[in-house]
Amino acid sequence: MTEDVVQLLSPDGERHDHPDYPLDCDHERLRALYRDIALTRRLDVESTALQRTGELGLWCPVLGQEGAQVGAGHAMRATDFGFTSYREVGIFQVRDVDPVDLLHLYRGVTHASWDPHQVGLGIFTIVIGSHALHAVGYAMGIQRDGADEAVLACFGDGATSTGDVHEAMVFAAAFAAPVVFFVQNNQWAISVPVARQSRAPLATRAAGYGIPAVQIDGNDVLASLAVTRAALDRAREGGGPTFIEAVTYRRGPHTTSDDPTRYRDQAEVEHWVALDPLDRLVRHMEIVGAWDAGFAASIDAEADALGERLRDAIRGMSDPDPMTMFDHVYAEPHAQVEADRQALADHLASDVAGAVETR
Amino acid sequence: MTEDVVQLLSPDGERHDHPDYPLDCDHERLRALYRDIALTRRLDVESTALQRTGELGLWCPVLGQEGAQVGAGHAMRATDFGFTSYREVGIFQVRDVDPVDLLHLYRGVTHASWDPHQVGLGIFTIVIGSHALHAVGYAMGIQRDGADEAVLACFGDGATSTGDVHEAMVFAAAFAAPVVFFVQNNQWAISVPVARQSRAPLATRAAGYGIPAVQIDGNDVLASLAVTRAALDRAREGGGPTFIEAVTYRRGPHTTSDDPTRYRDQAEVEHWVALDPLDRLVRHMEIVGAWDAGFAASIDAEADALGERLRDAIRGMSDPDPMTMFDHVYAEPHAQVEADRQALADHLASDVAGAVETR
Amino acid sequence: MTSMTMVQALNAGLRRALEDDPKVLLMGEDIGPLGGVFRVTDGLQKDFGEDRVIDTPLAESGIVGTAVGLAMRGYRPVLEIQFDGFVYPAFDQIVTMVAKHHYRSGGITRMPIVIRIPYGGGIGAVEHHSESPEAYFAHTPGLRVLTPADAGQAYVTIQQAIASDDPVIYFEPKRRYWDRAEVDDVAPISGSPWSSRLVRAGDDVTLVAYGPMVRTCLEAAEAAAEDGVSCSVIDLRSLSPLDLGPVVDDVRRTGRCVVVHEAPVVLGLGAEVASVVTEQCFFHLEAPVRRVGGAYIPYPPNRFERHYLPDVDRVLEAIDEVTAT
Amino acid sequence: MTSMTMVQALNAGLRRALEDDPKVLLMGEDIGPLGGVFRVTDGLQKDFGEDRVIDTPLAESGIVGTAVGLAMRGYRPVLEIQFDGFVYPAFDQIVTMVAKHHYRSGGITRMPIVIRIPYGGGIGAVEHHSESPEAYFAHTPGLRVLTPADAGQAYVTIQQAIASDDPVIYFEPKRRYWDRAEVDDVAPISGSPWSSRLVRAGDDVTLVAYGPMVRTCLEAAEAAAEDGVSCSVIDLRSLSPLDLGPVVDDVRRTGRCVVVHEAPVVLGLGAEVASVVTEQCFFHLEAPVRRVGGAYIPYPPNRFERHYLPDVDRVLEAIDEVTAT
Ligand SMILES: Cc1ncc(C[n+]2csc(CCOP(=O)(O)OP(=O)(O)O)c2C)c(N)n1
Ligand SMILES: Cc1ncc(C[n+]2csc(CCOP(=O)(O)OP(=O)(O)O)c2C)c(N)n1
Ligand SMILES: [Mg+2]
Ligand SMILES: [Mg+2]
Repeated sequence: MTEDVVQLLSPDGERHDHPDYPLDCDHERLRALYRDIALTRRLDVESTALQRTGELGLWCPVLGQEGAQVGAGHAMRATDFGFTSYREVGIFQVRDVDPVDLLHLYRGVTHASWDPHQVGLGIFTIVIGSHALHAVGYAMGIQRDGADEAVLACFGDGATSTGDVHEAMVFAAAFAAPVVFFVQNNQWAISVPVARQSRAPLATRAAGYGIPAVQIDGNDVLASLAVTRAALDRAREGGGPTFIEAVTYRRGPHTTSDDPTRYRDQAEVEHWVALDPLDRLVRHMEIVGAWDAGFAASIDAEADALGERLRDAIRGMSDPDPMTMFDHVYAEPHAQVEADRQALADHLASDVAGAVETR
Repeated sequence: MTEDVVQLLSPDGERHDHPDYPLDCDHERLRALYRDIALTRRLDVESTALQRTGELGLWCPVLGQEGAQVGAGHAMRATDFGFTSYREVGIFQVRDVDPVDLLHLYRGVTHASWDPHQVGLGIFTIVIGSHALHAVGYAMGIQRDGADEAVLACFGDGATSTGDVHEAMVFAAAFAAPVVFFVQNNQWAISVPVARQSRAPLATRAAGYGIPAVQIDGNDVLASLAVTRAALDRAREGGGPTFIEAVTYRRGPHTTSDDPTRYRDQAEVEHWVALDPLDRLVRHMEIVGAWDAGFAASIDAEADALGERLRDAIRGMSDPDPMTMFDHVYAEPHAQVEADRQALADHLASDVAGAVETR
Repeated sequence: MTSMTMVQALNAGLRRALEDDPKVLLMGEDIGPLGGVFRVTDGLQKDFGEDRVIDTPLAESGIVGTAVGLAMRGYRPVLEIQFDGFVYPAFDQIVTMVAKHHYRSGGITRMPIVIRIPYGGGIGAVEHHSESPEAYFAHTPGLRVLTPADAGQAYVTIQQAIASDDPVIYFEPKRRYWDRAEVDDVAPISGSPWSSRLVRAGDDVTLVAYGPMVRTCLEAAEAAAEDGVSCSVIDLRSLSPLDLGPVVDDVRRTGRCVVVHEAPVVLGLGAEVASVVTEQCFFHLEAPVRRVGGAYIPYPPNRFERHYLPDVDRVLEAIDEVTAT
Repeated sequence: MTSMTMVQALNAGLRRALEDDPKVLLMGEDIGPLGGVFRVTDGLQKDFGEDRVIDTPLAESGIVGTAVGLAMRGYRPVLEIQFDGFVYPAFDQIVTMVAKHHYRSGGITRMPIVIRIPYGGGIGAVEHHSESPEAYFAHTPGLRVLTPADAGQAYVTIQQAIASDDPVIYFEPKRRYWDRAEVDDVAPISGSPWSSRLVRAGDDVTLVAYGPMVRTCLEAAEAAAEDGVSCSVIDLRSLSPLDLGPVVDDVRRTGRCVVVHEAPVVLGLGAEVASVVTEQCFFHLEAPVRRVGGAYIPYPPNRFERHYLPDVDRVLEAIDEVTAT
């Protein structure tokens, strides 16, 4: 029903060609992919550390999925737009979202800190599946604008069970919307294995809507790049939606609050360590001569600088002005919000509130 | 992806065999099928007439879909359970739901009038798609009881777009629940053609969940009987869910409030008149010698009696006791309901309420 | 001035909005060739095309969710939910996404979405077709909630709702759909819809209502006048924000207040009105604010509805009670 | 008596319900091997099997909708919604199906479903993890709504909720999950949960709260006592039905009332409490009922929550206000 799993780069770094997904990848592009995966990985490590020391409330690790994400990110044109969940750190990296902005969110300072129009990514959504519909609606807008753009909608294996993802596929098919559904099947939705969400491969869902589907090796950054690019091209050309299932694995906990030892074997994790997306890219770069010690060191240095910048920006960061929590509830003035804003101002000015610290 | 459309009875009444769906249908069964279709059709006509004269608020005609419904109804064992929408009048007929009960509902006297446990049918659901989940849950109960029973879940082409139908298929597949999804694709959801719900045949939806699917000629009562029976058998034997798409047509308006001339051509309706499920059954019965004038006359008489009974029961029927509207909000006493009940009693006893008639 | 039913007024208002702003889109089930089950969108797809008047698949969450994306892209979607009882499948998209998106985005992304919902009972409909879910939405920060009481209000406020950069849940009182009024469809739209309106001035009791119950209260005020009791009637019009200033001013004069709606009394809008009026008129009130509304039961089969819905007699009874002290 | 956290008390209560009635089932996301994200179901799948403690697909409407079918088949499903902000996708199934089914069926089909929802803020969570949506459900006839204030209450009322033949929305105050109390896990369960409880008796002001704010009010009462103001504290416990009799009795003595919750004040439970108390204590009230609760904004990023959530100081401020007149 679906084609076989598309793989352009085997775990040992060998390059395969695929008739439907030709890919010319020069050394510069390989280095850019390496950089994005490596920096994503460093951001992941640093953020987890900041969470452990209490500077962040939470972090959602991405270890193991960076290949799928960075490939998809590279497939997007600057004018394309993406909708993600919390997990797509690799795509935020590619689209140049300032990681400090991301951490603001996990520190509880904002709900979102980037300008979607600037980076071409919607603010991310925690309520699983709901943004798939936003992606389709945005794509319907592109259609009406007659614009040469497409949308990437990222979600997880768990999300495919939600009514919203289904309705998104129904609408996308009905209106032939220029959207690519990019599912990272990382085998787990917190503690629930993908088999509980579906007995058939997730990619087989698409045919029932009249949407073509491809299953890719989600730990192969080149397959992700080539297949996603082809799908986005097709969408821009009026070919309608495509469904991509990137078969990958979440090697870390679901979030820093999770304890995966309760529900899965370490052996399973080990299996996927051997399929690591960064390792195979490095091997490939070595084979094709795109790899050298100087380059690796420069990325390490960049990663170190990133870590330092994050720690400096986040550690001991002061809390926001309480009065700003009333900002932007509405675009136009709303009497109740104004009244409540005034009430807090009065309270903060009062004796009782002054007593907070001492009580 | 799906097998070809299963047809056991062609429009001219010829019988075909199908390797996967053998069917032995004796004269008695043929007559029973005829009777159920004919009585359903009469109920439809009588109810529409009662609506026209203001005795009912609404009626949902079923003309053209009786073959699919009566076949599926006959496929159920007495111990099987069905969940339907408002449209499945033919199944209510087979399961011996008193048509007067059905009309109570359209008269606005009750929300439901039959005992689900007695007739093996849930009270019907107007909120499109939502009962598909109830069907799956009920089937999960059957599993847990270890009972030799199965569930039939009926809904329309429009319903397939809802998140609830999707989630129902996800749960049914995940738990291999003994449920048969029976979709009547009558080509329209009020004024919206099925092409707006799906560009692919609806039956192709099932494969993506790992659920087998069959498309049947929905105007062929024998195909409906044979295929639904096979699917229910499979469910009872632990084989899990099946998805059946009955391709049929709603020849009447969506409801008595609808005006189909606004959105479809009469020519389309004529096409389907030629495929009528009752006509082809009669032709078949003539061919096999199961038809005789006396039988036809006896059913006509039964239909006439039904019409008379309906008119007698509904015309000028008095309104229910207002105080009973507080009954059954909860199974156990609830103080607020009791207070409100008392308030209405007081109001009805008061002078002001007495003035209602005169004002 | 043109005599119009509320359905015609809404149709004219939508037409003008479509003409005035190419970013305005209509979406919903059966709003195209059929013109909606109440014909509010009659003729609009023919005149504005299928790209702007969109018959959607049967999926309410899908309708609202795709509208969120369209709004992000700069469109102003106006959605039709076919009946009150079918809005709940879209509840998550409405309260989690539509209501919060501008706030979550730090003010960057606006959500100028209007969700039209025919609501309320009194038309002898089958179940799920007569509900009054407005309190759910008025309790949800981030949404605005409007409901017109007559054709004239409908013509103006539907356009104002569409022009608002905030999301608006627009409740249409379906039992008043066929009431006629003179509508000024020539003058430019002016004034703010986010305020309540004094629709009748009186001295003894302040009646507060919105949507379908405004007419009921006007009729009750008429009847009460015959008995020598003079009532003000205030149409809230906007349920979020609630503009209770005029109510408070009036009650400070009359000392008595009755608030009327179809939704269940428990946690209905009347509870908020009563609470605020009591807070702000505590020393002026001669009697506690009296709430008239639905019982704590699901909407009953329609043969019960005349006993379920507030009517002139129940309002009069409440007037009697508050004037008894 | 055993010292337990609220999480442990709920776990023990669920365990006992599973033992007592083979028809009791648990369903939810991650409630199996993981034991739920808060570990409320820890160990239960191991002991009662996958058929009775069911890890579901990721679909809230599916969880509630299949529970409706299981209830029709005679089961008593106890559902876990992982966090407050994720209940909305199931809203239609809850308000349209679960709430109304017994009524719609004419009393034939019972819906003994419990929907457990960890709710409220104060734990520094990311968005959608700190909401207080109880008013939506308390406004919905057909549902019962319970919320325990401490471990002892949790142990008893979760079992009573499961034993009820009506659907119960069971709100668990997640910020109190780790508070310990002595729990009597031996005595048979007795008493009715559908009533409010006087948890502290006082003379000057009646404080009304539920769930997480009961402890806050007790602390405020303690502090007020130091200032010479004596407060009663009443835990509503049941939000549907609301049992305001004890509140009315108390306010008739104290003449002053403050009602506290985390949810937005507008159309929150406080509006209903204030309305009823005013109706029934009109001539006893010395000051209008004061409502303390959330502002009319979405739940803010958690670095704001200490300014958003009612705390001892805001309750004291309200006590000052009602005693000023
Ligand atoms: C509607 C909803 N229900 C439940 C949750 C709680 N939750 C957060 S993440 C998650 C699992 C998501 O799994 P998947 O879609 O596979 O994405 P992944 O985390 O694996 O990237 C769950 C159940 C949620 N965020 N939203
Ligand atoms: C959730 C929901 N949305 C909208 C409606 C209004 N409505 C009633 S029937 C119908 C069309 C249903 O089409 P289909 O599922 O094909 O069933 P059919 O009427 O053709 O048998 C619609 C939109 C509804 N009842 N429920
Ligand atoms: Mg996953
Ligand atoms: Mg149909």
